[in-house]
Amino acid sequence: MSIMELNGGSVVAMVGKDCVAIASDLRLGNQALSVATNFQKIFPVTDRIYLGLPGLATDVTTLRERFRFRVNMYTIKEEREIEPETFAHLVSSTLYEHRFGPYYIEPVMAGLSKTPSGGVKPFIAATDLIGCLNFAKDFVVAGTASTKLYGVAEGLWEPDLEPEDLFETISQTLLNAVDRDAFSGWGCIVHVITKDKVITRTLKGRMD
Amino acid sequence: MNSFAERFSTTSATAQMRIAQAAAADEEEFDGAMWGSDAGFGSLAKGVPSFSVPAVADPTSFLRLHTDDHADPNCRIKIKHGTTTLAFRFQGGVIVAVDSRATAGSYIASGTVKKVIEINPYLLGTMAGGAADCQYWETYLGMHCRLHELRNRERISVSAASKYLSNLVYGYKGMGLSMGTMICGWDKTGPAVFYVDSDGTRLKGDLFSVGSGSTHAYGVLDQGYRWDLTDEEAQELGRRSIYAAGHRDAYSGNTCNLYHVKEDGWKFIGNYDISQMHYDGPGDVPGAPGGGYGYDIRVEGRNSSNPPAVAAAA
Amino acid sequence: MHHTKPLCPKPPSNASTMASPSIYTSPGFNFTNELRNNFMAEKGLPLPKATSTGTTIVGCLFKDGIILGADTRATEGPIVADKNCEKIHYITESIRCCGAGTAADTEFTTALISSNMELHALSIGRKPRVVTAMTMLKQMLFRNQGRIGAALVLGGVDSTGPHLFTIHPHGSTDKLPYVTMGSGSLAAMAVFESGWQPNMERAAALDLVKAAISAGIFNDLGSGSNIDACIITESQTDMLRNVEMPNPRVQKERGYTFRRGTTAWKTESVRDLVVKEEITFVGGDAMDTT
Amino acid sequence: MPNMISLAQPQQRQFNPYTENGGTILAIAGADFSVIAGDTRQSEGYSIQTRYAPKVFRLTDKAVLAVNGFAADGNMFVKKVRQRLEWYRHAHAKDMPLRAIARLIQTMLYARRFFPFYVYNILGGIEEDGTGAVYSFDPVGSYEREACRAAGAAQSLVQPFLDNQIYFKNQTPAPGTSHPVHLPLSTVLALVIDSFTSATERHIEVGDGLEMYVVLSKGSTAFQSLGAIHGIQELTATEDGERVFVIRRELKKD
Amino acid sequence: MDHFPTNWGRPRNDAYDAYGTYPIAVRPNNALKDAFSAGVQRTQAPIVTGTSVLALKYKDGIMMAADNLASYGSLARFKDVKRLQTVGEHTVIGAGGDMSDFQYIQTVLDELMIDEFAEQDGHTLGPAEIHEYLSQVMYARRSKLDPLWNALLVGGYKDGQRFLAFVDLLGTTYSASTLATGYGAHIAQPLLRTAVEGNEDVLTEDEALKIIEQCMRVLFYRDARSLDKYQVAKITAEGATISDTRRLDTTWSFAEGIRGYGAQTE
Repeated sequence: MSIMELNGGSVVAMVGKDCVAIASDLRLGNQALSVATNFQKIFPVTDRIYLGLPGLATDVTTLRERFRFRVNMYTIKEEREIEPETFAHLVSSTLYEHRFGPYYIEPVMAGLSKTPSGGVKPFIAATDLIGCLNFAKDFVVAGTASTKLYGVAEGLWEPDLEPEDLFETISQTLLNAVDRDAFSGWGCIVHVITKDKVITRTLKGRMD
Repeated sequence: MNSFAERFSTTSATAQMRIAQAAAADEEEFDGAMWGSDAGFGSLAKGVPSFSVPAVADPTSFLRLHTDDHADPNCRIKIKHGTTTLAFRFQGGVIVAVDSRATAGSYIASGTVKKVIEINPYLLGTMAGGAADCQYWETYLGMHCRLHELRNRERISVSAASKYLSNLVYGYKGMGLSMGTMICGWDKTGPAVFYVDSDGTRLKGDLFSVGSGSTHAYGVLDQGYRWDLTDEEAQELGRRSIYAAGHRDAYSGNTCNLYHVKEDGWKFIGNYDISQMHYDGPGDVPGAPGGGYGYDIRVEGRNSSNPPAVAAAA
Repeated sequence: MHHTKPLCPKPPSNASTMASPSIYTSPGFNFTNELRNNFMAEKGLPLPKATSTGTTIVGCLFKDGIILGADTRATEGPIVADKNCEKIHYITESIRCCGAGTAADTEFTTALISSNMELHALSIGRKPRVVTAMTMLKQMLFRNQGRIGAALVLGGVDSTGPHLFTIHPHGSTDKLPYVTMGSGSLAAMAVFESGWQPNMERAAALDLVKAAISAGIFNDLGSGSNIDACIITESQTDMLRNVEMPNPRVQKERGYTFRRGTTAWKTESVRDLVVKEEITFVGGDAMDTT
Repeated sequence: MPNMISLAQPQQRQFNPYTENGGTILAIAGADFSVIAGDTRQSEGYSIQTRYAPKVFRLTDKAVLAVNGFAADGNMFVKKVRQRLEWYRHAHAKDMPLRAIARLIQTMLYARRFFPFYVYNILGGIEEDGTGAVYSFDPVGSYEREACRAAGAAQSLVQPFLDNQIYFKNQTPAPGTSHPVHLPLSTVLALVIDSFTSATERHIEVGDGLEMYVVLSKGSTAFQSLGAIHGIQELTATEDGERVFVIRRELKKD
Repeated sequence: MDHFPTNWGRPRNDAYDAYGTYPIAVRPNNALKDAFSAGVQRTQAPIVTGTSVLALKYKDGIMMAADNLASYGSLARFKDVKRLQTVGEHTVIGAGGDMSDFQYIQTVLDELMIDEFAEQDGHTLGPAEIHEYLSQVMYARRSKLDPLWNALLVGGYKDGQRFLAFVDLLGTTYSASTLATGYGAHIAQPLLRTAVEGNEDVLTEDEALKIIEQCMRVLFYRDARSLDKYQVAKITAEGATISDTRRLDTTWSFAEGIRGYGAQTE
């Protein structure tokens, strides 16, 4: 068992048509023992950026606070809301700072960035635990179920899904992936971010 | 001794033995048993089947090096693992309940494993540990139980069957077999449960649970167990215990298989989805309380974040 | 065994950084987690793998300058983490650097050197030289004793002409007319060894680079997807992103859109991001705004 | 300083009799047919050894075996199974039934419990009652009958996708309807192809070519849908009624 | 019993001698040795080794090549070793890896061919049969954990069929239109595949020879255990022939322009 499997947990993010979705499971484990089934791993950064932090639970809490602090400082200094691209680099450099004593977290982020014409552009990204950014055009995954998520997402994802269709695709991807992973599952939560609202749903997932 | 001369001479005693061994090894490949219907089990007359062992000084460390281990994920040969099983004796017979998950590392290799092995109409064996070890040896045990019947014109006792299994696997102690099984049945002495494992332990008892989820199962089992349980209560207790293990233990889950052994042999009671038991309960079965087993389901409207009106007012 | 900490530009701050009043903590690496991580490693919990680029990266000289090439696959063990990543990094306008090895290391090392080169250029007031970038890179990597896992191909054109270097993780360098790095380096080098000539034409050299990268893509499992190339001459730099895409995903046999309502969910909450303003008048008549 | 842990490591490090040759296999059972598929890349480390090395083998007209793991063990194992089936044919004047082949494979694998074949087996075919069946094995012989199973390098990528598309796991059926128990052959073949193209995208050891064996029971109606498939080849050898076909497709080669 | 599932299915930690407390004499690999034991020591590591062997299919048959070097570690020890060998009339085998094991294999094959000849039944072993035989021998030896430390290519032409296949010390076998062992698998195989794949039925002997020569040259440039002396075997309908030793012409002129490894210019 590696450190990433100590507490379990998985996150996936997907791009849709003018929307993005990010979803995670809800398990907090201590190796094989499931301790909690309502452990949040996805946190809002701004109205239109959500950040998922799968990995070691103690670092989930630490990094969540650390990013909140850094984003707040950015907002105060710059007097504007942080854009997803900028935030991705903030995450990346925060993790790389700890290159030789890393946080055991592989962040996944999803957001909508503003275009000059006033529209929105979907944005997703993921990094490894030392901050190597991966800007994908389709989906990004992380956590103990990552290989399973890659397989299902590669099969199910299609371009230009409407918010409601994207919800179905990301939910089915996550539910079926975590059902094949011993350390993820016990319920799931999905956030679909659109131009004017964020829809959050908890899924009826397997409880074993 | 001069090993060089040894190796190339054909008259020394050891060389004679080597030739005999080689002939025996060849025979293993081509003997009549391979043709017949007893497949790879060999001829029962010849005793236990033979196994190839790697030609190294220490075969045990060889196997250790190449089969999987949580501490060394580089070992490539992943053997499927079974997990929570339980069996208990009560006035109405024996209840046997198991989950159905097999894991290889963190990957759930299967959710439909049959962990109750039907040895014959009166004997059940459970499966925890290496799935192949349990399947193979309990099938082999079944053949011997049948032979016992033919020789003695009566069914083998649970005690004798379990002892036979225990003696079989004890011969391989320390070589890497892993099997934690309950042999359950009904014989002249009434309902009987024996725990047998690959270390050679054999225990008679009322109540056993084996596997990584056994601690969770024991928790439920202990507080609900009485000798005078009704059949319905006993079946419900088995289901409920497996649910508890499936819910909390990452290596257990998917479905629960429930068997009931009575005087006229065992009966398969049902297969219950553990997640469905969490949300809705086992369905319309005798003994079920109705409603889901899940903590969050049972306390809906009565938990701290959403307390009942009376508590809130107080 | 306890290994010595790598030297960094400035020792890590001793204060617990959470309490630091500035978001700009001291430069260099932060070692606050090291004690804890070593403890966990001793407990038998191995360190997870970082994304690495199996990679084929190449560079060669031609008549007018340098061509660099790279594949675009990033892997995590046997899994493809990124199908179209960029491995040719910007150093200055006429110096570029391909990276193989630990992906984050190549990314941040080249970014740091790029920034230092910019500052250097401003302070000396002319176009910086390729050897300067090479020296900065090798010194940084040597200082870290191979712990920064970056294997680089550095190429560019400056006032002294075109230059092509390889830089290994421990800081050793090489200067050659054609070079390859990464897990596909043998495949790519075979192509160079059989096809490269001095003073090649631009088109022929580009074809050779493409052939070298293709050899990596189709023969080395660590390399794959598309071909990136970068042509640097005295006067101009052309970054040819995805100059060839020999591995498009085929059309799927079926569609996989689900019927809405397929997934069972328990609770829903909707956060409205449109700020609705409703004016409620309190206290007497509305203000006369005319 | 010598590391204490290294002293406790097992001996016999000089020669490792195993290697891993990549690739993925999968099998799906239908009502009266069975599909067994595998990619054809054989690799070691980061090198492609060959772009065409079959992993799926026809045993009889009603049984097809897919092997994955260490190629030398796999080929040897198939050879031994075929030998045993040949002997059975001589002794009983008929092909061994699928269920019996499955048990035979178990005992053959378990005979090497202490020096395992590093092979993941999937057996697909038609049972004596005419239904499609899939049996999956671990390297030391534990087995079960299933409706679909993926094994090999990309098993964790493919299996959850099949759970969703074959078993309809986590899908609520539209009100008033229910999910089909068995999928038609054309759908199954499409899912197999999509599984392998997806696995090729994300797993470096999967690719080059795809071989899909189709076993049809006596008088199976699924035969009609096979006619339109290009490059299909029939391998049936007996007149028993079961039929075996192979379909080949290209996969990405990077 | 250990109830933690990931510990199942393998010898238990406590059954294994974790602290090396075995009596020294019975510890694995510490068995009694006498004066002769070194003489019969099994090859557990290769000693005198040959490097790559290359082979490809072309219009008329199979072409195979290997250089003449046998190295002793990093020492270029024997410079006139023949690593290609005809077996019967239709087959050539080429070997990389341990040369003593290869010589043993040659002996075994000679015996096999004599036995087959003695049968006088009109049958001769073709390349496919020889490859099958070799793969069984190699697999059997690996199963005894006493491998023949070689990677072998078997090429042949019989009954109008070209045959080309590989077998190594583990018994792993495969077949393709181009094959290479050792470093050749990494360096020459990409060039061979580009040149040959899809052209197997078009390539003439001259073209095939050019490809082989080019690959041998690149290998000599980049494989430190290789030599510029090599032999080429050709197996066609006319039978198998192995050429005399040839010499590669190589150029190193590009090196004249190189100065140092960094900032040096003179």
